[in-house]
This record gives sequence, structure tokens and C-alpha cells, in this order.
Amino acid sequence: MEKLKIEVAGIEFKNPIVIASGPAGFGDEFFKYVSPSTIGGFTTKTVTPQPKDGNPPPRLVYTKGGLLNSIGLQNPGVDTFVREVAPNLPKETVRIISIGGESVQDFLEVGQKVEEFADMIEINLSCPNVREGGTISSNEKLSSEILFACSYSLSKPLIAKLSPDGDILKQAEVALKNGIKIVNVGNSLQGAKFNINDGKPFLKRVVGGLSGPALLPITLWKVYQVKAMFPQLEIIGLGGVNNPKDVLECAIAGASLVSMGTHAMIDPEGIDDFILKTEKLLEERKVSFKELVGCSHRGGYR
Amino acid sequence: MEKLKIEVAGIEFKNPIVIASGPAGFGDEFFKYVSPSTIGGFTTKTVTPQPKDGNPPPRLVYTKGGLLNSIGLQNPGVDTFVREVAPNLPKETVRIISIGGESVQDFLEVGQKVEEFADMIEINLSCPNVREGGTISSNEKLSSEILFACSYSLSKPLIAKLSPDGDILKQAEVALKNGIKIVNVGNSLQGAKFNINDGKPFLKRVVGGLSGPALLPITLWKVYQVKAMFPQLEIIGLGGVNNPKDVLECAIAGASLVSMGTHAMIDPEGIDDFILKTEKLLEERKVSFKELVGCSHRGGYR
Amino acid sequence: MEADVKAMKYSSRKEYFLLSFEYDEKDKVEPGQFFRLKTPTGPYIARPYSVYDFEDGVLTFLIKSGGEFEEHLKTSKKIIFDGPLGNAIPSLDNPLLIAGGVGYAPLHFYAKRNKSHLIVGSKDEELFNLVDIPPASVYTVEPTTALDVAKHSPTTNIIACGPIKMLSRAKEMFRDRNLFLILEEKMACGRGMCEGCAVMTSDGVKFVCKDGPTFSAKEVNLNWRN
Amino acid sequence: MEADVKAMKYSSRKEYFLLSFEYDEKDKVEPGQFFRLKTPTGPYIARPYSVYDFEDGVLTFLIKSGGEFEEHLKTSKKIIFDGPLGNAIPSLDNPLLIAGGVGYAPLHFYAKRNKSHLIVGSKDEELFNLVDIPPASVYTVEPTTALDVAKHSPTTNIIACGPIKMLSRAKEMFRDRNLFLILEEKMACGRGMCEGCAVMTSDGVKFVCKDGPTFSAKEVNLNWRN
Ligand SMILES: Cc1cc2nc3c(=O)[nH]c(=O)nc-3n(C[C@H](O)[C@H](O)[C@H](O)COP(=O)(O)OP(=O)(O)OC[C@H]3O[C@@H](n4cnc5c(N)ncnc54)[C@H](O)[C@@H]3O)c2cc1C
Ligand SMILES: Cc1cc2nc3c(=O)[nH]c(=O)nc-3n(C[C@H](O)[C@H](O)[C@H](O)COP(=O)(O)OP(=O)(O)OC[C@H]3O[C@@H](n4cnc5c(N)ncnc54)[C@H](O)[C@@H]3O)c2cc1C
Ligand SMILES: Cc1cc2nc3c(=O)[nH]c(=O)nc-3n(C[C@H](O)[C@H](O)[C@H](O)COP(=O)(O)O)c2cc1C
Ligand SMILES: Cc1cc2nc3c(=O)[nH]c(=O)nc-3n(C[C@H](O)[C@H](O)[C@H](O)COP(=O)(O)O)c2cc1C
Ligand code: FES
Ligand code: FES
Repeated sequence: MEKLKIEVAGIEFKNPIVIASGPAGFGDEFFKYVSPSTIGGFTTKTVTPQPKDGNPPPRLVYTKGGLLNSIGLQNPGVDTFVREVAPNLPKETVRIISIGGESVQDFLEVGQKVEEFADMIEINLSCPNVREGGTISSNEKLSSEILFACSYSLSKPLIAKLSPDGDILKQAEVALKNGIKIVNVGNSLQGAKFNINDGKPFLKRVVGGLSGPALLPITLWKVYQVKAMFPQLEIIGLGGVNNPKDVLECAIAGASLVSMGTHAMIDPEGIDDFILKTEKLLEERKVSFKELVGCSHRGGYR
Repeated sequence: MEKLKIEVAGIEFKNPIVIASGPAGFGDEFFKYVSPSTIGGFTTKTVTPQPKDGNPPPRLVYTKGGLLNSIGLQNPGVDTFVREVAPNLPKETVRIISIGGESVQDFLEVGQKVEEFADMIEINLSCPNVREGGTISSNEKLSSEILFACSYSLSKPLIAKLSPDGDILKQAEVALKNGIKIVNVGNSLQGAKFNINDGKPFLKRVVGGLSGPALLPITLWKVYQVKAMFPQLEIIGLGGVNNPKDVLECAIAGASLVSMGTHAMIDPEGIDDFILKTEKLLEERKVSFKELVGCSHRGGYR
Repeated sequence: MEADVKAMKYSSRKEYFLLSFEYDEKDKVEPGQFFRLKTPTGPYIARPYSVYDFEDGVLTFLIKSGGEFEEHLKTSKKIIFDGPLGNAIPSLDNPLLIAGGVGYAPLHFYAKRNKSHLIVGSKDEELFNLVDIPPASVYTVEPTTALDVAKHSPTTNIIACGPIKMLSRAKEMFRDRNLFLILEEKMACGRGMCEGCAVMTSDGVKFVCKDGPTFSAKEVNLNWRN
Repeated sequence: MEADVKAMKYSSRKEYFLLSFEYDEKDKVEPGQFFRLKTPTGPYIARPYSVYDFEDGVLTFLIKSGGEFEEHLKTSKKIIFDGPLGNAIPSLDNPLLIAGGVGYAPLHFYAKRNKSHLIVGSKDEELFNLVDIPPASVYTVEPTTALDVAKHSPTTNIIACGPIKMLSRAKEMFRDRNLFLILEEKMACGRGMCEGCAVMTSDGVKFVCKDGPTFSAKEVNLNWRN
């Protein structure tokens, strides 16, 4: 597995495959199917200061080749999380804890409480399913303040999870200016679906987050742009990855880590094989993952 | 076909199905397969002041469930267009001529030359495949000036074709402020794909425009938002429509017309049947297309 | 796991079909449990279906036509499946089973393995020509619903499966009986990870896939959905 | 139009396959023409394939494995097709046909209907075990390419089909002969509407689907692509 190794922000990843926040929950069920020693990193479902029931059903809508979700950040709240979940996160993989909230205070509170259990902390600025008036990332001032406060107060490497719906370069710039060195590009894309039998939206909040393979070209272009403009940022490529080939494409576009949400959720048993196949693709091409990172900006690797 | 009729900006459409600009070219080939009397409207490929060769190949990349294109607005230029193409556009359908360019001057020149052959003019502010530094719609000042000048100088009903990549509400506001009453939401979404065998992008400009069924939920959410914020705007829903059900969904979200590009291109022979099936869906539900328009904002139709 | 489609049998007007394939029973399959099914070409998210029958190593499902899964089945020879998932229907003493439409699927399987009375309702008569219904069962076509019939039964133990409106009405009607409801919510993971198939209970949010699909009527708050 | 897959025959290591289905010849099918193929479940955009053979109402295609179309074919029993599209290869007097890899497809069909000499090159030997090659043809495995062999032929009329690099080299090598190239570009509409399959010619931009796929080598500027 030499060809898959990569270091990001001083943390060793045995491979670049990171399970995304949400679809795999807090890991309790997920790790019944997947050995933590096979995956590069695991991101927990987002944790907020208070427990959240999440949105009333339906929370899912099937779309052609995709999935629309409106979970609404259901989670037990940081205190229960820290007591019952966090200590059990497997140490055989890089533990990324995703933190959420509404205000600077919220993020600081959660960040400080979870920090000791995390190898990295992901700041979720881009959930499409909770706030009225858009994601946090669509509010430049608020996201600046949150990122600045977290950079100042937390000592674990921080990831800012950006939104594919806003201006990705602006968001990356805001992250960089506020001390963030790793950005996750990105969350699910905002979408909706309507019931033709009654003329109403399927989801009560109308909007949901679209995930699935079709997002991949969109993700790749965003990763490419961010890498072109801010080569000093480390990027997590996320959105639509569903095939070992996609992992290589993300690296080529500029991602140092590659994350998967929906695909890991629908086929947890297949992840082992997925990682082996990724390695095989690299071996066949006699190139390491690290060498691929951002190589399209240098005229390719061959 | 009573249930399908709709009037927009004083123009009668026998049905709301409008062929989108580009994939069906200038109609010469397309109308060998489709009778103009079956479709509500036909939008020409975008016309620019000077002839354009378009981008060098490859211009197309297949993606999972979608298509990435980088045509680059190949067209014969407005003078040849007006001489050889425009006079032959079939009058049995609403003729929408799409105009493009770089500057206010460009748009005015093309608009004025094509006006006499058009029932409506679509101002293409959102082509992802020509300008360095993004689409025109990403430049608020330039798009304001173009729209203002066109509103002032052209007398046919105008459509502003917006970009799904930018802030759609901001773009709609700019259109409205500059005298535009119809917005097309929207163009193809920006995407990229990389060759894992050499580490280079498949497309020379890296970016292309993603079209296909997966876009539909994204389109629907954008249509919904624009209708919620600017009920006075008429909306063309475009992006991912590929099934008669989708036509109803677009109307429910707020679209007065529904446009199809890629689907019309890959199955021109099927359009007739597509429109019949759309009508049948309405009949089964005892509702007209017009009654559906925006009904999700009024609590549904049932 | 993958299997070849063994049979796909439609009802007369193709409103419903029975789908079967071979399953080498590694895990015990119990009435009330479901499998997630898709084909190699789609849909992207596998759909959950209750087991309608499991005999001689063959699993059968009763499915309503019209969706994306059927679209792919029309051409695919292969099924990709995952299961059994979810919990078994509790073993009750001689319960009354009330089914609405394809809600009959898990109850058919339950009735085969447990002594019980059965009432099946359907808007669409052709369902009854496709499925097999044990002798001495009642079946009824709207406007007389399965619930209208069930009202007259004195049985204490009741298990109902069908459209959400039917379940809500059952909950109203049978307040003082020992009623179980087999619930349905859109699912993505089918294993209690994604938080997609939420149901509100007296004990907080639970998940249909992991904690259900059968719930005691007293425990669940169906109004959360509306 | 729709058809049932009649046969799908793989080469030994599954690098190539022959796909056939029945076609009721409404429009005449000529060597050089292509069909757009997909299955009811995908890929989203049908892929163009040159006719490899058409006999007794059965169309056959020679296809390289590994893409999305094959993925769907693995399970689908049905083909959705559209064609014949494009133009026939011009009828030349006893031409030399040079094929590289699956570029052999249109030339196989041409050779069956027209007197000609044939040289087929392939990196991968197993191609030759799958396809049939007329007697007195030459076939060669890299590093000796079909072009290396063709160099020694004095024939004036040449038709070449294969990878773009091979075609560029052929254009260089046979400057003073009457060379035709069968080109390939990604296609979406296949009918000259979408402007997707552009090729630069001495007469401006043309389209492989509508104006080709066969072009006179003199006419095309292959450097535009690079
Ligand atoms: C535990 C469990 C057990 C289940 N058991 C069964 C079972 O035994 N049998 C069974 O049939 N189902 C069962 N279901 C439901 C099943 O999982 C699927 O949800 C169902 O089959 C629909 O999926 P689909 O792919 O067929 O259709 P989808 O593609 O999801 O579409 C569903 C329906 O909506 C319609 N539709 C699509 N778009 C729109 C629109 N815009 N507006 C209005 N309507 C639209 C479609 O035409 C179709 O009729 C069960 C569900 C659960 C959770
Ligand atoms: C006129 C014409 C005639 C043709 N005739 C034939 C013919 O007779 N026989 C034939 O085989 N083809 C022919 N083609 C080519 C054919 O149309 C398809 O392009 C080809 O089969 C690939 O399509 P696909 O669906 O199989 O693969 P796709 O899914 O499009 O993939 C193509 C290849 O790229 C690989 N790939 C996917 N993603 C990446 C990535 N990120 N980086 C690098 N590689 C990647 C895939 O593994 C696969 O090998 C013809 C084309 C034209 C225009
Ligand atoms: C069911 C579900 C729940 C999710 N929950 C969260 C979450 O709690 N926090 C978060 O940052 N992202 C969440 N996401 C977004 C994913 O992390 C990911 O960004 C998105 O799904 C796109 O990637 P994919 O296409 O690989 O799934 C969720 C996505 C899904 C489908
Ligand atoms: C091959 C191709 C060419 C296009 N050319 C144009 C164009 O000239 N002008 C324009 O405004 N949009 C153009 N578009 C965008 C389409 O009009 C449409 O906005 C987009 O494809 C999304 O809709 P769809 O999913 O229905 O195809 C083109 C799209 C494709 C696929
Ligand atoms: S389907 Fe994921 S929690 Fe039930
Ligand atoms: S494929 Fe559309 S012009 Fe050739």
C-alpha cells in the first residue's frame, strides 16, 4: 500500500480514502462492515452543542442517478457524543470529527469538547438542511468569524467544509485568510423534487442536498479551480466519488485526500476492494497517489 | 392539446416545450426528425457577431449519466445567419433566437440584425465555454449593461439566460432591474474530467458544461427560489428535463416554459410522443399546465 | 450479493409483479425482514422490499410497478441484493393481520409461518389474481377497506401493514388493542447509519430499518410526518 | 429503435467482443456507416459504432471492452439503436485497407463487399482470434505495425482506420497517394446538430458524423486536435 500513502497537515494517512461526514453515521453500524484499518480516515456525522432530532420525514428522495437528503443534522449533542461515542472511535484510522452549529460560540464549544478525541476537526459550514436563509458558508462574515475563532482556539488540524453552491474561490479565500490550511470541496448540492400528484415539494423544507455519481465532474472542476488559485491549500475532494478511477481523477485535479459519502454508505462491504483497486490502478500506471496530486496543473504526469 | 397551452409575454405557445439553444443546432438537421408544429418553441444555437470556429476537439466527454461539452459557440456569424438560416426558421413554432458576444456592442449588433426573424430573443449570458475568467453572468456590471441596452433597443420579448453556477437570485434581480421579464434558469453546470492515463484534463479549456438528467433537482430548486423571490418574472426551466413528469415538476416549481437540450438532441424522434405523454399526465390529473405553474408556492394544486 | 432473476411474474394489467431469485440462507430470513434490491445498472440507491415468501431457497417479493427499479428490471437479468435487514414481526398469539395493497407482502410470509387470520384490502382487484391468499382469509376491494372489515373482529393482537393513512386510521380505531404497525420510509443505507428512515417514538427518533420495520402502535407518533 | 441482443461473443481475455442483433434493412447499410448504440438503462449518450458486418438481416459490431456501454450490456438483453448514420466509404479501385485495432470494423465490412487488400495491426493478438480475416490478408502484432507493412505496397488507393496517431503517421507517409482516413470523435447527436464531433478541414470545420466518418487525408488538418 506504499503507493497510497500521503501526509496531510502532519498527519499520516495510509491511504487517501476518507469516509465523509453523515452517510456513515457515527461509525457504530458502519464499522460492523468495514475494518477501520482499511480506510484512510473516518469523518463522524456532524455534532452540534445541543441534541437535534433532525427534520421530520421524508428525509430522503430518490432522484435519477442520485439521492436528495434532508436529514437536518440529527445528533445526540456534544455532551452525549463525548461521553458515549467519541472515546470509541477507532484509532486505526484518522479520526475526523465534524462540528456544527449556528454561531461562533457553538463551534467553539463543540470544537473544544471534542478536540481530545479527534485527529482532525472538520468545520461544517455548508449543511443545506438546517438554517433558514442558506448555509453558513453563504454568509462571509459569519464564516470568517467561525473559522478565525476555531483557528485561534483549537490546536488540531482544521478542515473547512465548503459549499458547492456558493462561489468556491471566495469561500476558499475566506478559509485561507482565517488560518485554515485544509478545505473540503464540498458538500451535497442544493436540489428539490416535486410531487406531480399534488403539486407540493417532497421535502418539507423544499430543498435537500443532492449527492451521487453525477456530481463528480462538478467536484473535479471546483477542486481544480481551488488548487489553481490557492496551491498552498490542501484539498479534500468530495462529491460523487464512486469508482477507484474517480480517486485518481480527484488527485489529478488537485485533491490530497478523497472523500466518499453516499458510495461508502450504499456499499460498505465493497470498500476494501475499492481501496485495493485504487492501488492497482496506481501500480499499473507506475505512479503514486502523492505524485498525482495536482499534476494536471503541471502538465500531467506523463 | 388545450391543457398544454400557455401565453408568455404576449406570445402564444401551443405547449410549453421549448427546444434549448445548442444541442439541436440551427434546426436544419433537427427539423428532419421533428415537425415544428409539434413543439412549443425552438431556440437556435447562439449567434455571435463574427463567425466562430468553436473549440478544437475533443468537444464532448461522456460522464456517468451526463455529458460534458465544450463546443465554444461555433456559428457562422450573424451576417451569414441572417442571410441563410434565419429566414428559414419554421413559423409553426415560436422562434427564439439566441444571441451571444463579449460586449454590449456585440449583443446589440446581433440582436438588431436578427430581430425581424425572431418571435423572442434569448440573451446568452452564461456560456461556460468561451470567455476566460468565467461567464458574462458572473460579471454583474457587464451583464447589467448588456441587459439594459438590449431592453432599451430591442422590441421583441427578451429572455436572459442565467448561469446555474452563479448566485441565481442575484442574477435574476439584475435581469429584472434591467427591464427583463423572462429568465431562463439555466445553462449547463461547469464541470471537468481528467484522464487518469496521463494526468491531463480531457478538455483543452479544462472546464465544460455538464448536462443531463442528474441536473433536474438542481434546476428545480433554482426555479423554485427565483419564483419565490420574484413572482413577477416568467421562468423557463432548463437543465436535465428528460421525462414528461419533469415538465410538470418544473411548472410546479414555478416555470412557465420548460426547455430541453440534451434530451431533445439524443431522441428527436421521441419528442412527439413526449409531448403527448405530457398532455396525458395533465389529463389524468385533471389539471392544465397553466394551473400548475408555481402551484407549490400556493400549497399545491390538490 | 448478486443473483440471477429466477422469475418475474406480472399481474394482468401489470400493476404488480412477483420477483424471485435464489438465496442461500446464510442468515435466517424471518417474516417482517426486508432486502435491499437493485440491478447492476441501477437504480443508484437500492430499494427495500419486504420478503413475501421464502421457500426451497427461493426468495419472492411482491412489488408495485411504476418506479425506477422496475425500469431496470425490464432489461436486467441480474439482481444485486443485501439482507435480510430489519427485525422480525413479533410472534403473537393468533393475531389478526390487516394488509393494504403491497403491504400484504410481509403478512403473507408471516401467515405462512404463524397461525393467524388475514384480511387483505386493495384498490386494485388484480392484486388478488397475482398473489396467493391462504384459505379462510378475507379480501376486499375499496370502498370497503380492510379496516372496515377488521372492525368487527374481536381479536386482541393485530398487525397492520399498508399505506400510512391506513396505519394512522388503524391506530385510531384500535387504541385499546395490542396493535403493531409495519412502517415504511424511504431508505438509503438500510442499516441505521444514514438517519434517513426516521420515525418519532415515545423514546425519541428511531429508524425503520434498524429498529423496525414493525413498531408497537403505542410507541410511534405518526403525526410527526405531517 | 429497439432490438434483442442476438449474440455477444468475447475474445479470450475479454478485451474485445462482437455484438449482433437483427436489423430490418429499411435504409441501406453501407461499409463506413455507423449506428448509435445504447441499452434501455444506459449509457445516457448512445455510442457510435461502425458496422463490422451486415448479413442475412443481422448487424454485427466489433467493440473494445472496458467502457460504460459494455457495463450495461453485461446485464441488458435489449439494444436501443439509431442508424445507419454517416456516409459510405468511397468505392475505390482495389484499394489497400490499413486497420489498427477495432479500426478493423468498417474495413472488414468494406473488404467483404469490395475487392481490396487488407493489413490489420493490433497490439493485442487476441483480436485475430475473434474476428474473421479474409484469406490473403496480412495481420501483424506490434512492434511491427500495419503501417510498417503497408509502406512496401505500391497501391495508390489507401483507406486507413485506427488510432489517431496511426492516422497522422499514415498521412505523413502516404502524402502522394490517394489516402482516405476514417476518423473518430466523441459524438452526441450523430446527425450534425450538436457540433460535437468537429474536424478541421481545408473547407472549415466539418463534422465526423455528418460529413464523414471517411475524409480525404488531404482535406483534413489533424493538428487542430493537438
Ligand atoms: C421496509 C420496507 C419494505 C417495503 N416493502 C415493499 C414491498 O414489499 N413491495 C413494494 O412494492 N414496495 C415496498 N416498499 C417500497 C419500496 O421500497 C419502494 O419505495 C417502491 O417500490 C418505489 O420504488 P421504485 O424504485 O419502484 O420507484 P421510484 O422511482 O422511487 O418512484 C416511486 C413512485 O413515485 C412515482 N413518481 C416518480 N416521480 C414522481 C413525481 N415527481 N411525482 C409523483 N410521483 C412520482 C413513480 O412513478 C413511482 O410510482 C418497502 C419499503 C420499505 C421501507
Ligand atoms: C464513427 C465512429 C465509429 C466507431 N466505431 C467503433 C467500433 O467499431 N468499435 C469500437 O470499439 N469503438 C468504436 N468507436 C468508439 C466508440 O464510439 C466509443 O467511444 C468507445 O466504445 C468507448 O465508449 P464506451 O462507452 O465503451 O466507453 P467510455 O465509458 O466512454 O470509456 C472509454 C474508455 O475510457 C476509459 N476511461 C473512463 N474514464 C477514464 C478516465 N478518467 N481516464 C482515462 N480513461 C478513462 C474507460 O475505461 C474506457 O476504456 C467509434 C467511434 C466513432 C465516432
Ligand atoms: C444521508 C446523508 C447525510 C449527510 N450528513 C452530513 C453531515 O452531517 N455533515 C456533513 O458535513 N455532511 C453531510 N452529508 C454530506 C456528505 O458528507 C457529502 O458531502 C455529500 O453527500 C457529497 O458526497 P457524496 O456524493 O460522496 O455522498 C450527508 C450526506 C448524506 C447523503
Ligand atoms: C452540445 C451542446 C451545445 C450547447 N450550445 C449552447 C449554445 O450555443 N447556447 C446556449 O445558450 N446554450 C447551449 N447549450 C446549453 C443548453 O442550451 C442547455 O442550457 C444545457 O444543455 C442544459 O440543459 P439540458 O440538460 O436539457 O441539456 C449547449 C448544450 C449542449 C449539450
Ligand atoms: S435507511 Fe439509513 S438509517 Fe435507515
Ligand atoms: S455528433 Fe453531433 S454534430 Fe456530430
